Amino acid sequence: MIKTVLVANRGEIACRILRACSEAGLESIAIFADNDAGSMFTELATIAVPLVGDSIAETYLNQAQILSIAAEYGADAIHPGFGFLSERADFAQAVIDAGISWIGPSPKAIEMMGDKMTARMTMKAAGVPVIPGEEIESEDEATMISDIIDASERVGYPLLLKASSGGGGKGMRKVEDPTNLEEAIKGARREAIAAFGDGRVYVERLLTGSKHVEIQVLADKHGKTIHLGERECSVQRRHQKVFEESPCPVMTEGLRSRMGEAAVMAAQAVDYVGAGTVEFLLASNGEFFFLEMNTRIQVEHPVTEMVTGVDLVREQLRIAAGEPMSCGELMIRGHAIEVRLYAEDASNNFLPAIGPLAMFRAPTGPGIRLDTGVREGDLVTPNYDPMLAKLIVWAPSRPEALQRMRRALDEFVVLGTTTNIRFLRELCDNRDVISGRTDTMLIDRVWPDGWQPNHSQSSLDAALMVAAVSESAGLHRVQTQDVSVSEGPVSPFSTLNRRYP
Amino acid sequence: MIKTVLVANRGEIACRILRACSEAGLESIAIFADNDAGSMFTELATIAVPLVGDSIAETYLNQAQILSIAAEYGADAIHPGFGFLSERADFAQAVIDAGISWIGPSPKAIEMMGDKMTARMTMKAAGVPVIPGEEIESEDEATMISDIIDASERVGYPLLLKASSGGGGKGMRKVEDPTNLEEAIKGARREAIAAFGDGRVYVERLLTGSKHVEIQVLADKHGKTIHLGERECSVQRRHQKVFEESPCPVMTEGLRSRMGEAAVMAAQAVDYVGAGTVEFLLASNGEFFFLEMNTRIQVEHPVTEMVTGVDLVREQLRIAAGEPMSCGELMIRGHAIEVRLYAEDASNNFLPAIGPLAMFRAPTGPGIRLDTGVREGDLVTPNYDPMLAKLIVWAPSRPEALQRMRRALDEFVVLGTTTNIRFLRELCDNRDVISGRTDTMLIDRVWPDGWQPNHSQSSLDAALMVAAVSESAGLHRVQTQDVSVSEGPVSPFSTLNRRYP
Amino acid sequence: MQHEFKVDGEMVEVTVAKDGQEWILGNHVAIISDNGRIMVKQPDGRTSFAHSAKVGDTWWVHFEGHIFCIEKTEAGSIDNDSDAGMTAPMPGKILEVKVANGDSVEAGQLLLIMEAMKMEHRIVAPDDGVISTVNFSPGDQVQQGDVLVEMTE
Amino acid sequence: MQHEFKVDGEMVEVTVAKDGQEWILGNHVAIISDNGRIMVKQPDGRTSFAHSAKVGDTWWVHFEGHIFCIEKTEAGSIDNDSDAGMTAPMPGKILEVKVANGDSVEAGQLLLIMEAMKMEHRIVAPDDGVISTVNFSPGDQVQQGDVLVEMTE
Repeated sequence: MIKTVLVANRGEIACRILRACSEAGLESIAIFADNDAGSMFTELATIAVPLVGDSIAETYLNQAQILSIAAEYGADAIHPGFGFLSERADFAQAVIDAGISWIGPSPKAIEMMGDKMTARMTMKAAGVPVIPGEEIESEDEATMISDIIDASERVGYPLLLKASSGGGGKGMRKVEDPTNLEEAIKGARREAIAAFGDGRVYVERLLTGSKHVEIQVLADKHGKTIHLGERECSVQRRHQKVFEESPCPVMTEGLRSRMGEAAVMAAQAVDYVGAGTVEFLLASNGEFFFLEMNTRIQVEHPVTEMVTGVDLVREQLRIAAGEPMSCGELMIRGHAIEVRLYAEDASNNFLPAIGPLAMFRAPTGPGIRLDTGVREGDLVTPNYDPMLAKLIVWAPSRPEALQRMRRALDEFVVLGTTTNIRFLRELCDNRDVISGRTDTMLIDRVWPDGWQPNHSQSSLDAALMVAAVSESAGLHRVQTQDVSVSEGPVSPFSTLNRRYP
Repeated sequence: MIKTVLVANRGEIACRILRACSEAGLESIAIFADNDAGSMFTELATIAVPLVGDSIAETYLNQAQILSIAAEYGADAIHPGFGFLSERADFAQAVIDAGISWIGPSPKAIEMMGDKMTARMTMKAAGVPVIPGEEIESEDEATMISDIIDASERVGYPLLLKASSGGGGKGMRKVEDPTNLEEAIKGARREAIAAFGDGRVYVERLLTGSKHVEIQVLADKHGKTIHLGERECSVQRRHQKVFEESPCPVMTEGLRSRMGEAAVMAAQAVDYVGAGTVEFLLASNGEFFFLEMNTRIQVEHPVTEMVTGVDLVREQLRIAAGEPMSCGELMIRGHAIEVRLYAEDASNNFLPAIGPLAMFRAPTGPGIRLDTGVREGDLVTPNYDPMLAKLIVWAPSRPEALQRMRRALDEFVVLGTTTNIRFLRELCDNRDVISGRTDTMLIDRVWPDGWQPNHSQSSLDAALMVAAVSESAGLHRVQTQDVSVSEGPVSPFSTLNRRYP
Repeated sequence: MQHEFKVDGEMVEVTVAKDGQEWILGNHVAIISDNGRIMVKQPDGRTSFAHSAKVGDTWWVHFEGHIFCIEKTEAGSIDNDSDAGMTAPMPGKILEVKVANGDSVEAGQLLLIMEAMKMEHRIVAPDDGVISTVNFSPGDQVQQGDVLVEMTE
Repeated sequence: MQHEFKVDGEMVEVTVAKDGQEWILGNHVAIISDNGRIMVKQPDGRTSFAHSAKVGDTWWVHFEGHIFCIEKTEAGSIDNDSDAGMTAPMPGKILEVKVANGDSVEAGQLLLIMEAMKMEHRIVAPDDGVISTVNFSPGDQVQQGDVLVEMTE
């Protein structure tokens, strides 16, 4: 039995989980760093407890502090969300040792899948196809460089350097030819150390023209392990997914069942429990290769929820409480697309942007879901990941879903902070996106010299007119309440007296 | 082929249709009365054309004016939404005569179903069971009163008086015993004349303890007529639906196919084309009786969309354009509930309320859909129907849908105008609603002396503190932009000059 | 700071204290967030977020799914609202008047019928009493807040 | 009313006229709705709704799915912005500096690498030129807008 869930995360995924807790009738605890006081997710929990400390290491990554809050406030389960401590086997173990339910797989499963090199080897042993490449065991910089240079000859170009502890594109480098290899190794290693405290980097062949297709799996403690179909997440910039959909446009029933079987095998190989994702590269000839397994809920889980009708977070809560999963037979219906709204300048190499959300008006209407942790008036700071929201649409068919996404993006108004909304909107008009011929190189291929917005002179003129009218009429938007004491002195005493007339 | 759709409606349903047009790649024309300038729906159309006139009769019901706008702006189809002209056979005919596609069934079908007495007779002839009752042909008040008094002896009490041209509870009266009959007849007749210009009233037995269950049908011009399962809309106040769900909690496969068959038969009896709804009363013994057919899209259509995955408005557009419907086999998944948010005082006999939407913050998150035509800052006026929004939730099961609805209603903040949100929230905690033992008398049965909010003294105290803090801090919310010219004189000339530095 | 409010027919005097960013009342603490949100810390450690907006003299407060309309009144003023005066809930037209001056009526008795938003609304007596004034006749247009009928007890 | 704006590196002088509630520019008409919305009537009869918000000196405008950042400048001022000064796009830390004073660089050449939001970002030369000043060293913290490197052409 679980009664109180501590959510060891922030932002939109914390909101997602806290709402699921509230719907499941569970009490919830949010934890928040100083710079998150007032963030939306803190308002959705039964109680919100401040974290002491300035850096992420001192707050959201601070295992001891989080465990002591869990003990003090009586949490009997911890949901890690994604990122932060979600794939830290030592934290999962510490949670379990403290007598608290860990909403996720066993520490052993996290460990085996979390180290990308170990995962490759485990999968090879289990008979799941892996990408041609080589594990590199050395940790010392000089040895690593020479080992990788050796391996690169065997693997061939173009190749990918990947941090063994990596994720989210951090510590990853694409290398086209040997001249840039050494600089790339150094950069990947440095980024990996900064992000994960582990500089190990390995080499994989870069399979150009292939699709990123991943299978959602769910396993309960009653021996049931199922897959919930696939998501295609080929469209990526800087190895960050930006456009995700389900089903994959080229999927067939036969391929889905082969990939689903491989994913279930992968999960069973590590006695997996809970929700997880097995990522594959799908080559244009229909061959697929294991990439990695994410042992947590994923950013793009909503597209699976929209097409399968399964509430993945709710199932996570059920499974952690020892109940059997509630899913019946797999029933995939219609088409779902998610785009990730980042505070970033798509016209300038996707550099993260900051600023106030002076206006934040999300589109509404049937078939539209917005998962976000921000609202109008919030400030986008450089402290955390620049993802502001996930916009998800569902429609009976893929063309209708794309049409709905275009309409939704056109209606989405975010002012005060640069975002990639327009980039996403134009992506929906790309020929290959429309036909479903998406692969992991799409963005580089379509915009080799970077993307620039395609607005017409007449739109710009209209915008100039709007600026002139706004300026003339004094439409200076009030961003926050004017909080000032308006009258009289403030009493040091407080009372509430009723009198009946 | 349809290129440009004129939407002859306003508010949330106009928004719903205009968005569907935009997603279908169609141009759209909104028409709006003076007091709707600035309403949300006017912003979603390709062009918005003002209607001349003050009253509803002069604007949204003004057939000649609407047709002349359609001609002037090149509309090749008209979508009437619900209410207003949607069930006016003469308007449908005039549209068709003007060479414009009517997005709805034939004028003949509207006429046969629109007159409730004719519909009863048509259904009886087609073998569809109807409620025990009697048609009353007289129109003169005195004759009608005496005819109804005679008929009431045969029909028995309690009984319902219904306007033959009625809809939405207007011109309807429940009569418990003969003493109030005459006053009720007069009231029903007066209301019917005011609302429909037709005072004919007929009598039906009031089947207490029965459920209102309706079947959604869809028919295209290629000879395909299907049903999309049922909606239960038993929970009504003053004969207005407030809580609608699909599936009906007591539905069985067998009953659904029998009711579905009867609904398809009803549609085919009038050569129906487009989306329509056949309403039934379902008695506790499993017998069902035809109530009426709504020959238009219905307010509660979203619950069917959520469980079947069919976009009904999009199908309407397809069917009107002569295309076959795109629906495959009926696939009902999970459970959807809709509640109607009215600007009304539930604690005072559901009297309509007016005021500013000083704050209007809708709940968000997975499985939640809001269909609305208003936004923060809008004014609720007495000019139109007091429905502000429809909140729809979907979840894998009925208990989860109810939990989600509770969470959503708790998060829904509307300040400045009295609404029924709290009433709806407490409805979700009612024992009979939880168990699905809902019938059309539920509200009267549960709150025979009217509803009062159940807040605790401690919530009230907290609210008083919040008021005191708000007052002390001067949190006087700015409701609209301060629009005033801030500097310099306004030029009579306008120019735009570029210079390159 | 001291304020006087009227809520549910009751007059309440509320004095809140301030300590830094925190507003205090008994063992409740409130902190003003932006955009109309106010964080309320309850004695049991739970935090809730209230929303408030002022329209005219009335504070509308949303707290834990409940909505309260709290009227700000001048400190020390007496409650001279005549609750016995039945007012029009919204603009509309009088259809029927069922009582006349001097009639004794019982709580719940139908006084008049008005039409608004195309629906008929029944105005009933809130208490037992005697009708002292009837201000409108059938066919009259009324505005929101117009006193329709006055009663003495 | 006349305003001078800068957008996409271009200076534009805009004079709008007003007639009753309508603002006029050429054959475009704009009417101010509430809540930051502005209705724009285009010559072909289409109406669109723009949204605007001012942050600092910049008007952010949303129009038909496009977003424009339009800087309000003082009328008659000259554009003395040094586009050749590479500024920090956001707060972060300098990791590597690849150039020194006096170096000739080509457009697109890597000048330095900074870290922000746990990602590395490459700052490249916008044009060909000669480095005149390097303001930071590896390990330095920088704030948004700090000029990192200056160049002459």
